[in-house]
Amino acid sequence: MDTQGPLSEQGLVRMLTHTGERIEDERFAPYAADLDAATLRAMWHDMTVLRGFDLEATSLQRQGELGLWVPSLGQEAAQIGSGYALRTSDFVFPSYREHGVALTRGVDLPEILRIFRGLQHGAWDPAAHGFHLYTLVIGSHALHATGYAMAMDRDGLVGTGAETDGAVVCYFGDGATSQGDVNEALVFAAVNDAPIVFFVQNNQFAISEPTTRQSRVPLAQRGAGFGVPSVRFDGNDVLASYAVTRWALEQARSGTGPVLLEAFTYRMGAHTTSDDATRYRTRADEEYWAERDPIARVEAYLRGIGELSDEAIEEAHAEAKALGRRTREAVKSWSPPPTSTIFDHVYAEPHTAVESERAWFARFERSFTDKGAHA
Amino acid sequence: MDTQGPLSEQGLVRMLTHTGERIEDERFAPYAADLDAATLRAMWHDMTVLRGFDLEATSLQRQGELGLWVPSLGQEAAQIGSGYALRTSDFVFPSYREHGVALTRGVDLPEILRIFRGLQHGAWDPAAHGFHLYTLVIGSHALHATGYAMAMDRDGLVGTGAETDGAVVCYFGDGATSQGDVNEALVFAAVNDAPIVFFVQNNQFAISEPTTRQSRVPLAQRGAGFGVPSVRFDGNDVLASYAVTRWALEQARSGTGPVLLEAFTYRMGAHTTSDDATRYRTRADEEYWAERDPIARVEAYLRGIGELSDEAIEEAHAEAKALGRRTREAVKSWSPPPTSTIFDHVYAEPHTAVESERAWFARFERSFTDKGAHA
Amino acid sequence: MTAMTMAGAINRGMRAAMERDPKVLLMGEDIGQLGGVFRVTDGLWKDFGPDRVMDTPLAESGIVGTAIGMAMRGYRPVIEIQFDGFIFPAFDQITTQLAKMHYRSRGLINLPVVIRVPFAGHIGAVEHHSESPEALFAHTPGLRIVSPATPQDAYDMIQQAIASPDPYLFFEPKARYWDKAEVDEARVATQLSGEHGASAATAELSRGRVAREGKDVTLVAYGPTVRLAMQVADVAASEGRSIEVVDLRSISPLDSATVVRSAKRTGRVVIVHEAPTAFGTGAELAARVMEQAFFHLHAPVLRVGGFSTPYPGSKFEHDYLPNLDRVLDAVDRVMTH
Amino acid sequence: MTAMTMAGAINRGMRAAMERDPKVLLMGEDIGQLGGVFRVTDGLWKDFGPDRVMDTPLAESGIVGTAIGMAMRGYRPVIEIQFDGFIFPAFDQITTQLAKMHYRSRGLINLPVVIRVPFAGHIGAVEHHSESPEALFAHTPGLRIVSPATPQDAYDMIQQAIASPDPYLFFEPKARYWDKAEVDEARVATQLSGEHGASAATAELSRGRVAREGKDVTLVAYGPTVRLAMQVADVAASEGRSIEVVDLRSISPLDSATVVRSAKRTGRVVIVHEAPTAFGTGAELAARVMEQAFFHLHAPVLRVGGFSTPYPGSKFEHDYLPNLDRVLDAVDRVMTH
Ligand SMILES: Cc1ncc(C[n+]2csc(CCOP(=O)(O)OP(=O)(O)O)c2C)c(N)n1
Ligand SMILES: Cc1ncc(C[n+]2csc(CCOP(=O)(O)OP(=O)(O)O)c2C)c(N)n1
Ligand SMILES: [Mg+2]
Ligand SMILES: [Mg+2]
Repeated sequence: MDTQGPLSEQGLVRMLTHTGERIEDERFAPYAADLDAATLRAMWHDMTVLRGFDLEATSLQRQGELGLWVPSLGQEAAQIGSGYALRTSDFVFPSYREHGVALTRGVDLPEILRIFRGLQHGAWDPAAHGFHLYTLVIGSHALHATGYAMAMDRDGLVGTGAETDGAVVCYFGDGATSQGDVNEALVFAAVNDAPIVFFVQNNQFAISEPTTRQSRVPLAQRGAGFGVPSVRFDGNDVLASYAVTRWALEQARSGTGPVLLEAFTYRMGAHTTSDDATRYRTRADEEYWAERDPIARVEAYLRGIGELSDEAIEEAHAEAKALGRRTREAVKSWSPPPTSTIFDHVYAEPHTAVESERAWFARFERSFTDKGAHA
Repeated sequence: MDTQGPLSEQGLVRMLTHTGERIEDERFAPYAADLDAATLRAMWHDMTVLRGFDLEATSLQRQGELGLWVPSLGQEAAQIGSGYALRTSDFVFPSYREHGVALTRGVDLPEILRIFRGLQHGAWDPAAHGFHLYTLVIGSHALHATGYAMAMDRDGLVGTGAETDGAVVCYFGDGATSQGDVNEALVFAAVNDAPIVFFVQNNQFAISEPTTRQSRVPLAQRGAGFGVPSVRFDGNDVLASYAVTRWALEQARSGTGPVLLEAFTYRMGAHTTSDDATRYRTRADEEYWAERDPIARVEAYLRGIGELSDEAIEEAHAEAKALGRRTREAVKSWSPPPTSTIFDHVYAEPHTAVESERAWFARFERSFTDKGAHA
Repeated sequence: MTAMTMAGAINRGMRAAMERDPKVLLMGEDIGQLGGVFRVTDGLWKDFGPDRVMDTPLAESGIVGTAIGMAMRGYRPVIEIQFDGFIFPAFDQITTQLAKMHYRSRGLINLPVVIRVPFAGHIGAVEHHSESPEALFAHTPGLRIVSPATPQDAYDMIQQAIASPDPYLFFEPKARYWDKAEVDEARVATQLSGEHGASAATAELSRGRVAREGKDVTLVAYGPTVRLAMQVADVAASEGRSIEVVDLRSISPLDSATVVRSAKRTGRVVIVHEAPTAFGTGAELAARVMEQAFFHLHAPVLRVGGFSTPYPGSKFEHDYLPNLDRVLDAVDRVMTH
Repeated sequence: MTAMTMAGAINRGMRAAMERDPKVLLMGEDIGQLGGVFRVTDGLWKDFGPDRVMDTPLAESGIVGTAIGMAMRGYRPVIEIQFDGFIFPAFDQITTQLAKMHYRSRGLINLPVVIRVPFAGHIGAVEHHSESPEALFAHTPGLRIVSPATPQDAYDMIQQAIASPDPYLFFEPKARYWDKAEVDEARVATQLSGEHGASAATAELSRGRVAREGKDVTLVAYGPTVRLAMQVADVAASEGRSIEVVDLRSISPLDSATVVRSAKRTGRVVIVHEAPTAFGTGAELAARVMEQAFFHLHAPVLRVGGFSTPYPGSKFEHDYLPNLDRVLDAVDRVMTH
């Protein structure tokens, strides 16, 4: 077991043990104080529904309905907890695995699958949800997020104390911390006091590579190098995720500049449906982490304090099932629009290369309907 | 005055005050213990000669003999001090301002000017001097240096305790710390325990931008974010530069991995001969730093302890003058080789595009000698 | 009409854009107090302050990446890349992000970012300061690429690029920065204040111009080589040859229509650019002219560009780059058919 | 002769190179225990250990940059870029460093670095996983660029590229990874063990091949489109048309001589690649064929490539990329003259 490296539990803020006992954290307790049982139950509920959706998407991929799926399995607490800490005035830059955060931002989960069915690259209106599109080039969105935060500051949406104050949360993985762009984002955010929370989901793997291939020290330490305050927390503890993120957002919204958070969690599934995790990790490890399942943990806590009834559980599972059904129906109902739409939105204004190819393609297609296909 | 930012004097290791009094530094004193008066005088001598060369190059540029010059004015202590700490088994990756380090690596200074006369891009044999070519794309050589260090480790040249043990020193500026490549170099070096010393010459400016545009905290702090031990020292103190670099090299050669050093210094001249520093900094600032001149400081110290005679001073200046003369003569004597040489060394093996253009150009040139120029 | 250098014209054009639209801001290295290493932003920091003329950290990917984020909130960042050879660290942000965000968002996000790049050679500089990388960007759909050759075009085009909703690479021929000419400031101001100003501007930016009429050979150039092409036309005229010069102005879209029209009349085309000939703008143009004017051509389209070597030491740049002799030689060759 | 898939051939080729020369080492993301996302390095980590099959941090610039440093000490790094669309963060290191170091050092430093790039489309992937960026590198002198189309070539060419003293971009048509064929392992081994093995290898790597002889039209392809070209030739043959297929193999240098030779016989040329047509490899080749075979051509050289849009959702890739119908259409068009 790693005792001081990036896979150690060094300095983790934790509010809930893995068996569901509450523990006190003096520094962050105030930020969880408003979490009543109803809210916690709502979080648990969203985590449960999210997982159901995730499994459905995986099975759709297996059946050939999707080209790929990127499960968020095991990271539900990191995502839902932090998502609950956001408000409308905040803006999120996800990587590509933050389906849980998408849920908290009001994105209808099945819509995400348009991307993975190969229909389009973006699948929701970022402005409508305060939730940017997924970015697949690792780390590059960290700079967009920083620029967006700089612009919020410029727009007077920081440090006024009003409800309009906002901040950006930028999610990325442990692997992403090695990219130049992420480090440049820390530079730009720091010198501009940008209102941004860099949220590292350290799920211990970048595909097959353990976090020890990216760093010799815990990733939260990265912030210090740039003068950015940082906190490491148990990413499988939805309370800690909520409280620490709330704290970080308050910092950022107040105008003191960026904060870096590391949610130490575990990718319970494979990297994607194309991946085979058995090639690089042990059953024992998976079992160890299965016992630290983020949903089971808060479920145990809620049950322990008598705030989660069998009916509520049944209801949530039924809802997950219904969502699964709706997802499956939706996915199968999507048929691709005409090919000619590939020429749309390359530019906002007409561009002769695109327009002439569009015209050529229309003639080409007509030539088939006119006189039958060539081959 | 900056009290905790990147322009503060926070945590600077210093062994010589700016008026030339010796001060003790418990941690690094042992690494300066071998510095007898003769060696210190040799350092002072090299710094003096270097400055003379620098001024000559500037004047050659003013007279149109060079396209550009990049002075090292004010950074002599950082460069000569660290250069003296190197041994043959080490290897240096400079940026483009390390003429002082070049001197300690046996590069004949006038040769550098071949680059600035527009004759060629590289002007010495890196292997022969343990001193790589200058790199003009900011920060990109930090990765080469890291790879080179990884290869030294692989070649058994680290951690054996023998004289063959070596390390890499990679020099770059304060501005370079913002580049993705420099941060990626820290990542790669750290996870591979590469024997490398990252040597930041913080001369307070990246052209016109003060270091506060690159960081909110002292640059030495950057190392911590990557788990790389770091030290900040007075870069105008040649003793500190020597001692701290020696320490760092011993760390790196021993196999414990990278070290980051920040030499806090001041660029006494303009960025290059194309630059006009009066546009962005005050006379007062320049005067403040003129009083902290790295050469004057060690000169005062040596004189104070009776180890620098008037004759030695005269001799050094005469030598600088002679070097100046030799430089001027050399530069003026260089005439460009035939244009056809531009086709050499594009590839190590023949490439048809290059060879056919080479042949075309030869025919084209012949057509003029054959029948007189066109226009 | 006011006399301006090209650098001055770009400076005034940016000033006009900043006055017209408070969302326009400048980003780059040393563009503030220093006014940029070429002084193209001279005086703007003083008049608009550090929030609109931002000295950024030394990281090109960071500059383009944060500009994208600011553009997402309605800003119109105008970036200065200090020298052509330093755009490559930003290549990923330009290629995979700036170029594709509008497409990725199915039109929901516009990124009106202008990247100014002082480019090309002839200033006696050290390595990496004389590159011509325009073709590398032209191969990436989603970007628009233009290059002015005169102070008037520089003044108009920078404002049109800023006004357009699409991302632009704006290649400034740095060796021409100090060329002076009279500039009419009114026309572009009128265009941009019109109802469909941005559309009109974008459309106009997409078109090349016939810089000189002629009937024997069509000589195509852009940016730094337009002046050379005009000189060639002069020399050729004195030898009794009539050369039509087309200043492309736009590389993406590439206004091949104007060239094809000319080629159909002259039957002979020579293309001149500083970038290495191989895989350059000339290749695309030659291929298109052939596709569209094949049966009008008397000779193959010829290209004169930099050689297939890295940019050599500046002592060699006159021979490395297209020069009067080499272009005249190509004109001779197309005329032999 | 041994039956191999293309992925298997590259794997075995690398194994042979590693056995031949202890300085050969592999670098990349997930190439160790996992064997790479396409399993092209499968088994090598187990047999050669983590020092020769290095799982690197997730940073492409870092990978190429550190490989350059290792090559300076005599190593021969073979890099795997996980997918074509992720090479762009390394663009600066490739363009300004890897390509230019030999020149900058006036021949003192060789950088025998091979960058393997699984490229092109037809695997139903999400964004950035189906790009064809080869032309972007071909415009930069100092790099060599090749792409195999068959298991035999994959097996030979990877070893030749590793043996060559120059830096290579090695574009692997990922949709063809699972195509199987018999491979002769002896020939390249003999070549490389010869006295001037590396020179012979480099020279051979620079040449294209006529994959099928014909007399009406020259159809040029490389990497992923070679199979398509062969299919087109089959269909055309059934319609009475004789198509010669040239597999370029090398993009830099571009073996235009082979194409020109063929073009002089057929008088008609069509070029097919997956990259967007505009500013692609086809442009350069078309321009050269015109320059060198103008008076032999019956019709303009035509190009069939990806459209001038970002790579669309994978549901559209069949229509976006050159396909049988589009190539046959181009063949029809050149035949009308
Ligand atoms: C620039 C770039 N390089 C490589 C990839 C391929 N890739 C996709 S995900 C991934 C691992 C990412 O790991 P991490 O950042 O930890 O995020 P996680 O997937 O674990 O959430 C890699 C290498 C990519 N998408 N972008
Ligand atoms: C990638 C890149 N961007 C921009 C430049 C232009 N440039 C040359 S030196 C310099 C400032 C460098 O500052 P610093 O790193 O502090 O080094 P110093 O010159 O002060 O020694 C800049 C911006 C460059 N050479 N490379
Ligand atoms: Mg991860
Ligand atoms: Mg500096």
